[in-house]
Amino acid sequence: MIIYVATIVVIVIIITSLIAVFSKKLLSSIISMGLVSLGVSGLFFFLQAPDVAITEAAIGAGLSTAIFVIALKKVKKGETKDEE
Amino acid sequence: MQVFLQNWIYLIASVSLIGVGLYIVLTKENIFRIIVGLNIIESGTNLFMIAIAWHPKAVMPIYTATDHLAINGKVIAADPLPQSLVLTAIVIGLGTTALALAIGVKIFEKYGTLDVRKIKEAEK
Amino acid sequence: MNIFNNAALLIGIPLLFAFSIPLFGFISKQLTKWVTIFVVGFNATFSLYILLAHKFPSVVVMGNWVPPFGENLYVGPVAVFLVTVVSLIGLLIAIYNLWAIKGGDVTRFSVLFLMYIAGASGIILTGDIFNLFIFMEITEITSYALAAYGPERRALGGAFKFLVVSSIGSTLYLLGVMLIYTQLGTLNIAEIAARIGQTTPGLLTFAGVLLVSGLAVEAELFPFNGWVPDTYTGAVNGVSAALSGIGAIAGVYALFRIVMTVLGKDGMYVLTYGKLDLMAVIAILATATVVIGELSALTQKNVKKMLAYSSMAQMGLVAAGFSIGSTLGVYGGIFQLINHSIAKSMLFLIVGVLVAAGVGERIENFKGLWKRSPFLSLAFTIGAFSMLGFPLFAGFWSKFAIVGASIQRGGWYDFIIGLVLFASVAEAFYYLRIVTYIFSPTEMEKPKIKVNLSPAIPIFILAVAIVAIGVYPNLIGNFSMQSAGEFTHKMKDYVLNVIPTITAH
Amino acid sequence: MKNDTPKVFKSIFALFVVAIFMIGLFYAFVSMPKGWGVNVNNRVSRLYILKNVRTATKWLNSGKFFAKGMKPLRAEVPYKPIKFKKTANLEDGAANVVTSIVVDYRGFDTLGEVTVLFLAASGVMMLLFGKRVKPKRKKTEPSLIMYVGTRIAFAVIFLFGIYIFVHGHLTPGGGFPGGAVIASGILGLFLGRNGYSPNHAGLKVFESLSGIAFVIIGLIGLFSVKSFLANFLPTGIIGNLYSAGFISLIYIAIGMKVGSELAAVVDSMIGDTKEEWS
Repeated sequence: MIIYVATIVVIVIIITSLIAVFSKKLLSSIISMGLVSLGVSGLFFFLQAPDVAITEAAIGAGLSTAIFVIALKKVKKGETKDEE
Repeated sequence: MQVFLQNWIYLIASVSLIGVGLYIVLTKENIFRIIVGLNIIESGTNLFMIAIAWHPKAVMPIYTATDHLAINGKVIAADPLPQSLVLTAIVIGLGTTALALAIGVKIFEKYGTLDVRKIKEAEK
Repeated sequence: MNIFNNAALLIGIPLLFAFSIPLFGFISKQLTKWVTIFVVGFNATFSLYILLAHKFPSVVVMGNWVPPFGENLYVGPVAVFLVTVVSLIGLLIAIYNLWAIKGGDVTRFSVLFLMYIAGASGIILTGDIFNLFIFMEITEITSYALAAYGPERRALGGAFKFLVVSSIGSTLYLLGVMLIYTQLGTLNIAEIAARIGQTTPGLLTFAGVLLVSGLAVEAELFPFNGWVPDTYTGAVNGVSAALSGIGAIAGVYALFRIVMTVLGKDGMYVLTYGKLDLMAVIAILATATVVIGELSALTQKNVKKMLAYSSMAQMGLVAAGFSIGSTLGVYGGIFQLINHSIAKSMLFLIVGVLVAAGVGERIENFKGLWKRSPFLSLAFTIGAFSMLGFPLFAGFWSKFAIVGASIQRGGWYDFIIGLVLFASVAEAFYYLRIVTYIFSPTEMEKPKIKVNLSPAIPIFILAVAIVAIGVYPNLIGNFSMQSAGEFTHKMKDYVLNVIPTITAH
Repeated sequence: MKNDTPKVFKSIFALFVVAIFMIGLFYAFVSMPKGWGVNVNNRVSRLYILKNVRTATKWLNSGKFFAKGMKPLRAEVPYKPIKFKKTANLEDGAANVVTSIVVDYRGFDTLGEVTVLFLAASGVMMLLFGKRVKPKRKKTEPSLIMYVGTRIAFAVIFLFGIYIFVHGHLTPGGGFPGGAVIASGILGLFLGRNGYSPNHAGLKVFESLSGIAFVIIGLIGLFSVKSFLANFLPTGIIGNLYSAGFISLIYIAIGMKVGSELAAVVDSMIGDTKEEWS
């Protein structure tokens, strides 16, 4: 039953998004954002939207996260002490 | 159970993602974290738009897979219009993210911090 | 349905040149600014031609799919009039930028500035509710980038704030659009406007709240306008002028196109469908905007920040005028909107010239300006008088019209008279303070300010326009009256012009 | 927000806002069609799936399309069976209905979308504009395997990206994911060698020309079919590579544009610049 698989994916996505809220390190927050995008793109596939799934995987999960990490490398110093 | 899940699970997922993203934007002080929040909001919105286009018997709206997107004059495919709108929304989201990151990098170059409170103090 | 497909050039030509400006940039950076002037000039001429040759109301069909099946532009009285105003103000600011913008990536600045104007025109012209979202994104993305331009670091903070607020706003707008789509199954504004009564009231109420909160960001209404002071103050002055002169028009237009045409009922006074009358909500938000904006402007010592708060308050007045819901009220609102754009963009340009001449932005710096530059002092005074609604200046007539409309409506809408009076008194206080500073004598002799031709032309034209409208208000008033009807009589003036057969069964 | 607002209050306030928002959305969801209630036949998409907008237009012009009370008769637009690789000369030849909406029925949106991405890329380049400087940090040099591997991978990825957008009207995908795939190939090149820099002028020219091509395709429609962004080519047999009229042309332009644009964004993000104001 595909709906039960989708339910599991939804639970994983929500947990991952909560990691993005509570994680201390900025990098893990960004990675979990990418994972949320990836999970959502999986859900798009279950929802019979393959075009959107491909686009979300390539742009939302892939390139967006990559640009994020590149930008994070430029501001390496800003990462550590800002969150207390 | 199955009917309940089919009706609600995607809507619950999308609304929770939007809520989590909104919470991040409202509470966090780090500029990059705010951008993460915006991205999560966007994923939630996209999921919502696709979810309202789907019904449990839907097939992909592509003629390559099957000739029968309509049976007896009734369309059974998933609604392709919201899907095409989501394509647009994803690309717009990438543009906003890139621009926001560029502004964030620039802020770090000029203020030496990514903390919104410290930036406000530096302005006074 | 009149079809006038060539009006698609109003969007097509700016896009074509925006894509090719990087190529012009290889030749010379100065050339790219001239390309912007040329293209915006083309838009201004073409829309003026449509206005004067009376080619409207007509529909532009995109991709040969007639509405409500495809996308369309609607060239109605409002659209033509506002596009003309937007392109003319844009043209003047582009002429100013010729002198003001130097350093940094001028080529990309030209691209963004051109598309800011084209995006605002697109918001005004479009007849599709999702297409409106796209053009909103175009104007918003360009305005973040433009607001972040400049050597000063405070620009970045304002731009980022604007980005966060309006990204959330556009997400809310998108959710509202999709909620309406689930009910009616279409995205065409005309069809939605005709069939909005067929939706579930509860869902429609929430969708309306989402749409209003999304659009209120650009229209600068109260809980969503926290970005205004920072962004306006931080941006370079040409961009601040564009934000207040062009972005404000597009934002207010989008808000009331959705609230009055899409969600509104046809009638003597426009009310909205659903369990909540959004026009009354907007009246309350507008009141809060005016009060907060004026009170904050009173305390400012920085002229630019003061102009930003005043801009917020003026947008509140415009929204109050619209929210009366009668033709006369919308007329007052549109008239006030045009006057505000002209005067406020001129004031920002003057501040730009003064800052470049080393005068500074603080209010004390304006002391004895009369001796240093009579031209700028006079122009600033004209703008200030128009803002506070002094008789025989443009702003007077529009405030007068709003008061007249609220008297005509009666009921609890009478408080708008008090609101306009309060705004005028507060504005008189802080604008006249600057004017007295300008004309007060100083002991120290300071050098004269030399104004280049390129900034002088737009300031001069805008000042003349204010005086001309003040002396002969029908110059703008006739067009405003013509456009006001389109907002209040949505079936006759909007829906049936786009889909003529919708009521023929 | 004041600096000294305690964090707890801020969180509570945020939770409050989020809760109101979520309750409102759920309230709206209760009266919304979902799951089995979603009926595509009442939506405008039905016409796009059946590729039968022309009939609906005829009905509209004769006043038959809207019934009493302004209810549209979308569900009654007749269904003509479409056979993959057999049916010819449909009003829109793309086998992928999403593509036909994105490029043909709602092509103006896509033009706007391309513009948004172009403007965002322009904004990034304008903000990070300046003189290129050597990075202060010492970077670790990637190994030879990485260097050679990314170059070989680039060729494959590039080809895959081109496949995605050339087949956009037949299979899932299209200009935007294709361009993104190409850009990620270029990103691999950046990772493979320190100080790799693409040809900036080339990227700019490429980007501009593909954008101009899109608008010019639209203008050809305006002058030949009298409507901006109208299809002016024959649509062929559904499912063939050479079908669907101008859709593949537009998708090629979009793919090129998105690829070069995103590569330029990545390039200006990676490089360290020092701005100068004259």
